[in-house]
Amino acid sequence: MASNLIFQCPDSMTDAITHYCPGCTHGIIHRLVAETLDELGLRERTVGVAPVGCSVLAYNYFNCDFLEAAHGRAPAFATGLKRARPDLIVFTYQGDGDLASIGTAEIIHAANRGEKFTTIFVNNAIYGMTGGQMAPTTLPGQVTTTSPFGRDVQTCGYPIRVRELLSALRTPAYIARVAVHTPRHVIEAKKAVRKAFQYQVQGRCFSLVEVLSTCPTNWGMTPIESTQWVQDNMVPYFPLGELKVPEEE
Amino acid sequence: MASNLIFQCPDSMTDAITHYCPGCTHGIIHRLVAETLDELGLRERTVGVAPVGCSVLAYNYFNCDFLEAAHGRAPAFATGLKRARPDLIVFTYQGDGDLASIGTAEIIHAANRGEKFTTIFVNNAIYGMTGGQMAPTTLPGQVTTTSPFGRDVQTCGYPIRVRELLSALRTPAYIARVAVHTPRHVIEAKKAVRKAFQYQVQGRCFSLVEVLSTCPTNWGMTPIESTQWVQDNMVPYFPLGELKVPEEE
Amino acid sequence: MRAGAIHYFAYPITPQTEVAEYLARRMPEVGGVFLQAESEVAASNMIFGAASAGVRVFTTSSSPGISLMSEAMSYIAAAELPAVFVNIVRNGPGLGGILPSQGDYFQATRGGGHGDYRLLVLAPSSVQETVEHVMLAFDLADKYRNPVMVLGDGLIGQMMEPVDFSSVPTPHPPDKSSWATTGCKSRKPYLIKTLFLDPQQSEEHNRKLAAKYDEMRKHEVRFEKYNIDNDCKVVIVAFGTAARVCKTAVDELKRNGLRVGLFRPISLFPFPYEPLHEISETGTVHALLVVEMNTGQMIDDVRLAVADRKPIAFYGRQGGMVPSPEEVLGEIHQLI
Amino acid sequence: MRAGAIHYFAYPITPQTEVAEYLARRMPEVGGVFLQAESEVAASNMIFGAASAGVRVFTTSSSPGISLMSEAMSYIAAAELPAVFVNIVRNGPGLGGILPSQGDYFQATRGGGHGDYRLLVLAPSSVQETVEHVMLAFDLADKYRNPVMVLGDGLIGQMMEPVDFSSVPTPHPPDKSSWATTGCKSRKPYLIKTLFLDPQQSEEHNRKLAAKYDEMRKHEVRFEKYNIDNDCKVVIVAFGTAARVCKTAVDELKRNGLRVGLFRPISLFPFPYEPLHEISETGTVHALLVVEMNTGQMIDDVRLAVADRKPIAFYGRQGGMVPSPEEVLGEIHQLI
Amino acid sequence: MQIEVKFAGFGGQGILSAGKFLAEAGLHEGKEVVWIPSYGPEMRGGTAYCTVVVSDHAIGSPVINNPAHLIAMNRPSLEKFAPTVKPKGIIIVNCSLIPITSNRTDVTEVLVPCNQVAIELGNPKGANMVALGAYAACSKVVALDVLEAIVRHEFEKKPAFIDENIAALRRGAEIAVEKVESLR
Amino acid sequence: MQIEVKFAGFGGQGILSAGKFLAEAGLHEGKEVVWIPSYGPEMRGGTAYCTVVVSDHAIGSPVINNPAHLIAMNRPSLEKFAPTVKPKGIIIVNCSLIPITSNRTDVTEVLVPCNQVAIELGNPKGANMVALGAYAACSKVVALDVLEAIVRHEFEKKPAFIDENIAALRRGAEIAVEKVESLR
Amino acid sequence: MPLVQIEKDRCKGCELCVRACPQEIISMSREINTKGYFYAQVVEQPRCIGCRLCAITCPDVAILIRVNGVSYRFFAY
Amino acid sequence: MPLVQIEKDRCKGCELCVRACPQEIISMSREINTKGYFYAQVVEQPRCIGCRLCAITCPDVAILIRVNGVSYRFFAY
Ligand SMILES: Cc1ncc(C[n+]2csc(CCOP(=O)(O)OP(=O)(O)O)c2C)c(N)n1
Ligand SMILES: Cc1ncc(C[n+]2csc(CCOP(=O)(O)OP(=O)(O)O)c2C)c(N)n1
Ligand code: SF4
Ligand code: SF4
Ligand code: SF4
Ligand code: SF4
Ligand code: SF4
Ligand code: SF4
Ligand SMILES: [Mg+2]
Ligand SMILES: [Mg+2]
Repeated sequence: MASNLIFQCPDSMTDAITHYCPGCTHGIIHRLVAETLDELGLRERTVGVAPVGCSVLAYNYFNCDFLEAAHGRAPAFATGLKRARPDLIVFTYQGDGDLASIGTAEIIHAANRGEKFTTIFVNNAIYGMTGGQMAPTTLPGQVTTTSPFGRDVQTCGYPIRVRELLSALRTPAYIARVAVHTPRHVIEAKKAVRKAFQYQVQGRCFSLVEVLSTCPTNWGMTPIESTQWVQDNMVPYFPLGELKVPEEE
Repeated sequence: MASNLIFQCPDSMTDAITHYCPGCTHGIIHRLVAETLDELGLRERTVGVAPVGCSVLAYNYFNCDFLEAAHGRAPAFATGLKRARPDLIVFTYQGDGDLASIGTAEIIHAANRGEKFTTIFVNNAIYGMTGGQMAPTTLPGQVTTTSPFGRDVQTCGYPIRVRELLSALRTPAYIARVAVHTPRHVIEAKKAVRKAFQYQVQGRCFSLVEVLSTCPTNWGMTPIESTQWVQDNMVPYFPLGELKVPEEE
Repeated sequence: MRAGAIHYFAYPITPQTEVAEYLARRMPEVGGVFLQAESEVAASNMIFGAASAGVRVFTTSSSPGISLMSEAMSYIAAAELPAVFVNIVRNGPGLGGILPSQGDYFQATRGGGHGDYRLLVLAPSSVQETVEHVMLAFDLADKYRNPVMVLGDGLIGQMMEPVDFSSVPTPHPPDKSSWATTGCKSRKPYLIKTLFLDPQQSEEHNRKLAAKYDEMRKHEVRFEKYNIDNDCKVVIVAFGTAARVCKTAVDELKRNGLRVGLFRPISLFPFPYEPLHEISETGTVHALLVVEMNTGQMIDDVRLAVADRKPIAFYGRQGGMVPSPEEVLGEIHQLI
Repeated sequence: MRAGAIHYFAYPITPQTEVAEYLARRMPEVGGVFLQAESEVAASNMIFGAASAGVRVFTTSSSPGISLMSEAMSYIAAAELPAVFVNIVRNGPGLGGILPSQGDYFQATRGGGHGDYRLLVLAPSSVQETVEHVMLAFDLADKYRNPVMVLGDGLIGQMMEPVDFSSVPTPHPPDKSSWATTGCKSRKPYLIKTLFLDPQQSEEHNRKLAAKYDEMRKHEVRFEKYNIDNDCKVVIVAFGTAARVCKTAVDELKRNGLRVGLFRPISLFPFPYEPLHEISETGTVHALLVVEMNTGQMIDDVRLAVADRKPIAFYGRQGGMVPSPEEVLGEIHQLI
Repeated sequence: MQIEVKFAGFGGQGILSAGKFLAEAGLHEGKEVVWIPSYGPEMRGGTAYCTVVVSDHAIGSPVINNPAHLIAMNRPSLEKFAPTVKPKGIIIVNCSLIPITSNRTDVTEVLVPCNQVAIELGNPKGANMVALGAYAACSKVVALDVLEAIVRHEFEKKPAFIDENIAALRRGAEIAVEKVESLR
Repeated sequence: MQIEVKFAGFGGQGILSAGKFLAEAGLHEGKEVVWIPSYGPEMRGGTAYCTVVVSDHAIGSPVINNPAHLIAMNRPSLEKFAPTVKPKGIIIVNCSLIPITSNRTDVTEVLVPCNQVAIELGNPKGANMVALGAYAACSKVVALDVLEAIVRHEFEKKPAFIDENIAALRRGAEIAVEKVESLR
Repeated sequence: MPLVQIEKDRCKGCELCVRACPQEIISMSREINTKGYFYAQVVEQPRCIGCRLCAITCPDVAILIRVNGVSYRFFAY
Repeated sequence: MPLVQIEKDRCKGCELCVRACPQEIISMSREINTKGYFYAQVVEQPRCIGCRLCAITCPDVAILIRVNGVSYRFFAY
């Protein structure tokens, strides 16, 4: 009897070894997107938009057309691209510094215009690439290089919940938050990513999946500790689940 | 018996005749702010920040220190100013193009950091100064020079409700929406403006009052028709009232 | 044809609105997209995204808005994508005003964004030429895969002048299938990026860009000589609106029997150094007069062309003031 | 003293982080505010707001971030406010990389924002000098009420070198009560603005700014002559890191008995045209060599200084490559 | 022949559109034409003006310091621009809002109560058209019926405005003719 | 005297901090010192290196194409930089991860199994310290006890790290001394 | 008795005060002011109740109100 | 019987798979790979139930799983 592969690298991924740190869940999130492109047969008509952040090199790992945007501007890029070629499947992959700080205006307006692309929003509560500065999503009390005594909500405010913020817009959209720190969460996350792309394929709406991710390096933890930290600290502040589905309209 | 003034120009206003079009309610909103500064005795320690928009010349009408910000950046200005001199009373006065379009990131982050200044947000559903282009707050179907067939929610999305969007942030704030199209509404508006400044005086929180305003010129209506349009079209989409008060926390 | 369609993303700013609306209305083959962006930053990055798909793109703005686009311009040049920027310059710096100015000459020809890149810059001096330059800009942008800027000013921007469309070249968008990111069906994935972590590769990329700019210097120099012949005593150098004003002055001088010519750079980058140099070497020329609507920017390029073999005088107006022919005459009389 | 406190607003970007942290840690009188902004656009406008209150302000960034600040820079210059910008230049254009470069010379000296304004630009070539320049920048910014840029590069930015703080000048913030917007108690309201709708006023304002830049040209020219004497055969012109490399080359040449000097512009605006011109006039000098970490930007200024009386050679590395002393030696040998 | 005319008044008086109509009419008559607003709609209030140049040959400098003709719709405009008008020029003064005259003796100065006339015609916004009609009649730069055609074309989509604006043009022209004759 | 040393390996191996310790030690000994990372933390993975220059006099060009010494922590680094080392230089090879040698006969090449040693010491992240200790012992650019003092200072706030890192330094030094002697 | 003064040359003729007045005693003049606007006028001053609604609604601070007797400069409306 | 293959040189030693495996049959080697990481190994292959949790959680696609018999390449997890 032949031996069958039941798990392997998706076609939509190259076999390059990523530059991500050991245990960094950027890698899992990449795979979920790639599997979805495979499963929905979208690879050949997909264009990905990379952010500036640790995932700036995402294009080395995805086996489809890719663009590299300016820091925070991926949603504007994707808007231009998708408006020019509505037949393409377009997604942006953005970190929390990229999307929730410098790129705030771009994501809000893309979501509000109902641009028909998909955003994978990787929230690791820190600026990974630049060495661990405070992000808009850094938790209260969390130590970073620019909040050495822990984020002080009196001077820096509370972390921004992107899912909730975007859901406050009236334009129909699919907006969900998931996590990938345990296999069970990965399985849930996959469903959300799939749904997000399906809405795009149907030309329905803007879709965004916020994924709680780890940054063992800048959190100063082991990968295992990091996943625990997601569970203990991030999930309570950033509740998981869908907050907005276009069917509501 | 001496004759007493019961209504006159507030001390915090100069007696220059404004450049605003006849019936434009920017003038009323100016007066409400100036009266508040008078009443709370703040004039001499207040610095206003003017936007770029029809109210760019606000500084000609206020009798206090004033800055003129770059388009959309008044909240960043105010942040710098207030952080440097927390003893000052700082307010920004911004239009909907300024605040809700180009300046989206700045207002969201200022609100989220809980900057202790006050924003008067004048929502007239259009870009007044540049001649009537579509604003993020332009109503569905509303005709503007860049939406000649009426705002199409399929391609431009629904109008942004700034009050609701900012209220989705977790950081305590005072956020209210008022209107000035009838005397009764002006009276309510005044209360909200006063409260907003009071919170600042107490060093409590960020405060923002969204004021529904008219633009007879670019709406192509008489002033009276404009006030009716506010009532019939804006108020239903932009409900009035406080949405967030710091006491909740 | 999709590739012929023109996609336009912009944010309102006076005085570009008129031009934008005019161009959008008149450009014959518009079958593309118009979208009002939330800011100039977004508009310029939408341009970037759409250009990646191989469609023709342009945006229009005015000085402060152009400053906000400078990051994206640098990126677009680095990514070697064709895109057209129209800057209807207004008086600055800062918010300034909405009056005509030439204060963005340096920004257009040398600065703006970070890094070693250049925009190809065209400076029309009439409404007719503006329309022609925009069409030409699309072709040049495609040819060099580099952003092209049309540098007008508020006066040209708001002037109403008849336009003859028969002389506007028809566009020839080239085939972009060798790089446009439109899905990797039956080919390898394409990648459009500007990150070069390896210094060797980065240096190579810089040199490739530099070589392209050299090509432009060879092939895209454009200028106009007006009333320049072998016995000119003074040569005026001016571009755009200032040149138009100077033409009237030159006509007037001619009527009075004075031999003064006008040299009008049309491409500001590449600047017509050689032709201007040659003219300045003419024996009869004993001085040049640079006229600009700023405090002296193009004069650097004139000096680079002429070295200091001939004296170079400057006349400038600022703040939205346009020099009048009479003022130019006055300056000339001082030189003769 | 409040006015002595330094307020710092910035957005993270490599390779400025080190400098920022270093300066913030070491600057003795820091009693001010540090706030991480949501973007460079915001950071530069926070600077603007805080500067209006009369406090000393600075921000640090690197190339792409500086592009995003260019609108604000133009505004700050127009509003005549003192502010310090540190640009730790990285290789570009676009995202480029994080390696040292001098690709932003044009942007710093002539472009960036829109309109007729200039930054005063200082280019240190060691960590020590960087610290000194930043302190000097605060004083110059206050003196001229104009933004001052310290233009470093990733190499200086990331280099660890001992610093002698005793030679760092103590700051002398002037009294700003005649314009700082701190509430109008017992005086007329102050207004800080950049809008000038009236062309006369706008022109006046432009001329006022231009006069200030002329003042800088008179008083703020800074440069270093290294091994330049009356019998130099070749003069190298280089700034920042490139100059440091060239010094090693000059030392080496000296050991070999070759008479080569180095001219290092320290103020890039105002550029030391006069002193360089004089040196180039020295009889023994038969060529100049410009060394830059870009494809040739400062060379324009060198040519403006020298005209074409002496041949000017260029050696450039790009993309984060730093020329080595050996390469410079090679170039010199070709010239001698 | 080249004629330059400056329309000046305050924002909201329809200065720019009156100038535009004149320019369109010139174009329609086969002339070279340039229309330059002093500034766009970015600012309201304050003084607004536009310059229209109508010429038989290509137009050089669009910068006109000394126009041949001036239409002054409010007092500051008259004070500012009257001294710049070329000798033998024409000045139309909206005497509804301007209690003074230019004091120039080397020009033809025609006083037209534009606002009053417009109010009388039941079209208070039509003062600019009254002025334009008066100007066309005095200067003969373009024919009145060409102007009328332009008005018809411009208001194609708002036919209600056509008649009242044409009435304003005509009334303005009539008054001007009377006044000019009385000046003789 | 001026000594240039290049530390090279991949991101995460502690290359930059090992170099920093060396530079700090040089400073502490009153020398002129320059430490230049190849790039900052913006990118992880890939090859990372830093250059440290320690000198008795002011340091000119910080650009060192031909270092006197090299510490190669992984194979690509050795392949890339070994040919650039000056004759009579020193190359420390982390033979835990590098199965080859430089093939150069004009330099002193010392093979140190840094990772193994670190693992044996129960401090798998300490491979960089092993290498640093080995290097200091071979080159004598700085004294071992000065390095130890720097380590103490740097980990002031994390005292748990002090002992294990000093142990790694010492063990590296011991091995190097043995190896160098065996080379004689 | 309250006295309402409308400053003729500040008025831009928007008519908001006309609509606001509960006593319907404000109307627009048939004359224009120096800016060319028909301006607002109080036509039946004696019927004025001093409610200030006209002033509250005027965008151009063109209306001034006086009374004889006690009054408060800072009123909470 | 499911066969789990861990590619030694792709593994970065994060140990997430070790924690994920319900059968507790993955552990870290005492050797390092060419990148210097202790890599993961399946130590009791026969007890593997083919649940794929290890692979699902591996950030580096270092794990490949085979079974004998019918299987689906696209599985909805
Ligand atoms: C205009 C600009 N500003 C700043 C940077 C520097 N920068 C690069 S990535 C980054 C933030 C990365 O954080 P995040 O988006 O959260 O991604 P992560 O690395 O955490 O995945 C910053 C600030 C830049 N490249 N460009
Ligand atoms: C960077 C920049 N972009 C665009 C403009 C042009 N501009 C001036 S005001 C304005 C919008 C005004 O609309 P809004 O903020 O709604 O104010 P309103 O005039 O309606 O009160 C725009 C786009 C500018 N001055 N600067
Ligand atoms: S720095 Fe953080 S986010 Fe970036 S690759 Fe490493 S662990 Fe992942
Ligand atoms: S254009 Fe609109 S917003 Fe601006 S002053 Fe006129 S009516 Fe008011
Ligand atoms: S105070 Fe009241 S009653 Fe008197 S005029 Fe004004 S609105 Fe009318
Ligand atoms: S509300 Fe004011 S501006 Fe309007 S008509 Fe009345 S008095 Fe005049
Ligand atoms: S498939 Fe399941 S049982 Fe088998 S090794 Fe992986 S996690 Fe363990
Ligand atoms: S999860 Fe993957 S990378 Fe991590 S230890 Fe297991 S096999 Fe290695
Ligand atoms: Mg992050
Ligand atoms: Mg508005």
